[in-house]
Amino acid sequence: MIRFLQLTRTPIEEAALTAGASASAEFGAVIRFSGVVRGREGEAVIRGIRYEAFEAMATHQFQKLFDEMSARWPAVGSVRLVHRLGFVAAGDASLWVEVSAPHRGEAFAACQWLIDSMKQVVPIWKHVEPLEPS
Amino acid sequence: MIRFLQLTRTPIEEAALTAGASASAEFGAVIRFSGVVRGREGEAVIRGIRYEAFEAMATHQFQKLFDEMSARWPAVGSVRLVHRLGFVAAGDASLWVEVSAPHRGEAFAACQWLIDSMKQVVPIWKHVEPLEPS
Amino acid sequence: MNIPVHFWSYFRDLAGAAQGEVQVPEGATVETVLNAVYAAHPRLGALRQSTLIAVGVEYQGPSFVLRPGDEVSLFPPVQGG
Amino acid sequence: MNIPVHFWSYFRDLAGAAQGEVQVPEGATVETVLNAVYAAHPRLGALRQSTLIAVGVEYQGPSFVLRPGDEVSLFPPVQGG
Repeated sequence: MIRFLQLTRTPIEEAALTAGASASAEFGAVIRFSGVVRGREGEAVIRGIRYEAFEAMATHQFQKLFDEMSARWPAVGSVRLVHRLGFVAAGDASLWVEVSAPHRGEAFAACQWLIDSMKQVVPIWKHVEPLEPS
Repeated sequence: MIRFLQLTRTPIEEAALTAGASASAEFGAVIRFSGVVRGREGEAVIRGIRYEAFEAMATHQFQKLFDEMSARWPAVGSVRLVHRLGFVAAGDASLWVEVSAPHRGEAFAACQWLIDSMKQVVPIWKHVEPLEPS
Repeated sequence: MNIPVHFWSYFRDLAGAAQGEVQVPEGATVETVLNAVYAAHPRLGALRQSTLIAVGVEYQGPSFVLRPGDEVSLFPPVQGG
Repeated sequence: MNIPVHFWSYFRDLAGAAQGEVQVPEGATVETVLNAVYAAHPRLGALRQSTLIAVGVEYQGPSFVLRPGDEVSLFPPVQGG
């Protein structure tokens, strides 16, 4: 399984990532997920979210999730994941995930499992930045 | 709900479509699905697939599916769908679907429902093109 | 009234044409058209159980009552994506 | 042995520092470290039930036996994505 992981402080270039995908006639289904910072947190309008990570552990835990995903869905051909760190403005993507597999059922299942699982175990935290500097 | 539908005889430009997405701080989840023609059909290696459509009905049925999707998941903010017609080489995308919604659960569910449903009702047919011209 | 009948995908090959026409009385149903088509093309009749039927751009069943100007489409299960 | 303890997210504010150090005997467990940390920072102790614990880059429980060179991290539930 091809893996690509990036924790980055610069904007996620989704179009460039999409253009850089290695097309394959083996994998009939490619899912791409963009997680975008919303402009509200509960009732409050926000400027964005600052993401903090314990980077060494986050990298290690992502790789363990990739291992487990490959074991659960051996047919999955590739996974690419980019997560922003630092401040991300509302409307910008904080997470981008791509999973390719021979069939769409396993691509959807593996992608959803990966996102659900990372939210349980990868040490990244959100800090809401209110609209007015406090 | 924003809708975009295209039945096209030219390659699906996924990167350009991605770049053309209208970013929104309302919709925290964007799913993009690419269906790629695989290089095998059963045991046989193939050159690609020719897609035939009853275009007027296909367009109408897609719009009815968008109506139903909007009714089932009122929070979905946009759907864009591009389907290739004519010959599509193995390794190229024949279908591209994008669904955006406030949260990822509904984005994933609506996108999967749309793909499953179109395969039941939209009048498009595949004709396998074998590797050697027959 | 004359009802055009369109054949899609491999139904076109089985019918030997993309389009035919069936003459039916006013108030006839889709079933009347089907019976005429299957009498002319028995190989299509053999696929009756898996045939999808549309009038215009909507799916309809055999009991649908046709009006002048309606067009019927017959095709095998769809396979988009 | 001296065990560095790292505090992440708002645990850093509650501890008043990103890092501390706890002296424990050889063969001590994570629990020994936790007890020392909670004695010094009662507000962290109040969050004990929802605290995640790592030794190095792996999650561990209170009974994990520490070795010289190990570093402990304490943090609230994660929220990536």
